[in-house]
Amino acid sequence: MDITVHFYSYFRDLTGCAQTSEAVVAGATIGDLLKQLIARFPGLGAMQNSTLIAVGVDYQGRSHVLKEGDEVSLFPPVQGG
Amino acid sequence: MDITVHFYSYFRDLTGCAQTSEAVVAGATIGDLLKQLIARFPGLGAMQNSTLIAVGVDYQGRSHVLKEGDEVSLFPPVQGG
Amino acid sequence: MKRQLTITTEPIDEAALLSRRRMSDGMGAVVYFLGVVRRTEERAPISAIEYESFDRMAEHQFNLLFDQMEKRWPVESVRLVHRLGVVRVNEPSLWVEVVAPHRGEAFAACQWLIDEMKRVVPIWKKPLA
Amino acid sequence: MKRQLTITTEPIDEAALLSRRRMSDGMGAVVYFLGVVRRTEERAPISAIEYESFDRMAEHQFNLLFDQMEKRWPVESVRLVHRLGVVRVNEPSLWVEVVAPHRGEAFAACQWLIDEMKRVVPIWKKPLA
Repeated sequence: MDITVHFYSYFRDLTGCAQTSEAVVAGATIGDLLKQLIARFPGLGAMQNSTLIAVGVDYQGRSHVLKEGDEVSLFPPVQGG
Repeated sequence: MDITVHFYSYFRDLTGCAQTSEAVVAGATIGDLLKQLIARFPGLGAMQNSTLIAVGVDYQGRSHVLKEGDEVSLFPPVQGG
Repeated sequence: MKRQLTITTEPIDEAALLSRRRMSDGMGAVVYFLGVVRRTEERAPISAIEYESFDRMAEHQFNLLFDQMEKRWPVESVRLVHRLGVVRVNEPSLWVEVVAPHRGEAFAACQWLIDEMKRVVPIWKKPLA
Repeated sequence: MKRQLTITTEPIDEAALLSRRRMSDGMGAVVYFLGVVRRTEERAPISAIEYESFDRMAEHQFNLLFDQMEKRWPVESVRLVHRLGVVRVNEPSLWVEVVAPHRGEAFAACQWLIDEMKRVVPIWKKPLA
């Protein structure tokens, strides 16, 4: 299934991309998706422990199982204020 | 020697007085003055543990030794804000 | 709890915000916080900070924080404005107001909200030289 | 540290105070507190509070607190206005502003100042029915 992926802040510079699509197998987790994305965009590798991940508008952990139509966002630690 | 004494807040109501003069012996402390004032204004007696006392514009404890010309102020706990 | 959230590229107009404050007569404390862009960011001089947000998620995360705030403190109203885009040195990027019956809870709720915002609300900054 | 202390029977004019704020470009945080007279004082409804002060001592004690504040936190400026006389319900009796480089120290200094004021500054209140 295809997952829409958005990048924010300097993750756009690391990937050269604001939005993309990534095909994952049924039952794939966010952790699996992240591995695939790092293989495709090696610049994300160094940041992987501090990367924040949301599905829709809610944070999700690495073990969260993805489903068809999910919109996933990846971004660095937030810095509002 | 004579000590000028000022009362603030409801201590004015307790004593019926805003300012008075009290004669004390040389070497008298604030504690001694307070005892004399309570004898003269019994309404102060119930408040004596929470009474705040200043000489001039600085707080002083009960053992502070008074000197000629001191202006002493007695008042209840403060409540600014 | 009344809540008013504004995420905007417009400058923060403190005077206008002040004039729109409403509080009931049981409220005794108002705490404001204003965050202002400083001349130095990580020791380097800057001229401005550019703020970017994941808008829909930022709104949602702010509302989750307001939900928690309402459960923890007897706050009557919270208003928060976060500016996006280029904010020059000496200009405010964040304005927060908390109205509560007593000062302890107003200070606690305001500080908690800002701390949590900096942990979960997807807004990022880029210093501009 | 710039300090401005006003103890006055005039109403507190927040908008005018705001318009006179000056801060250098190294400052990132402004914390304001506004204390407002509430409808109930010790469970009884009131219409106003009458504030009285031992003026010379109040000024001196505020200045001693400002001296300590300056030693403890890198505050650039503190402004404090305390109103005296009759202050009606829903009107402010106290306005405090602290400007500092970062929010942690601005919040800490502002809360400390108000706590200490309530402990040592000779101002008293009388609720009016």
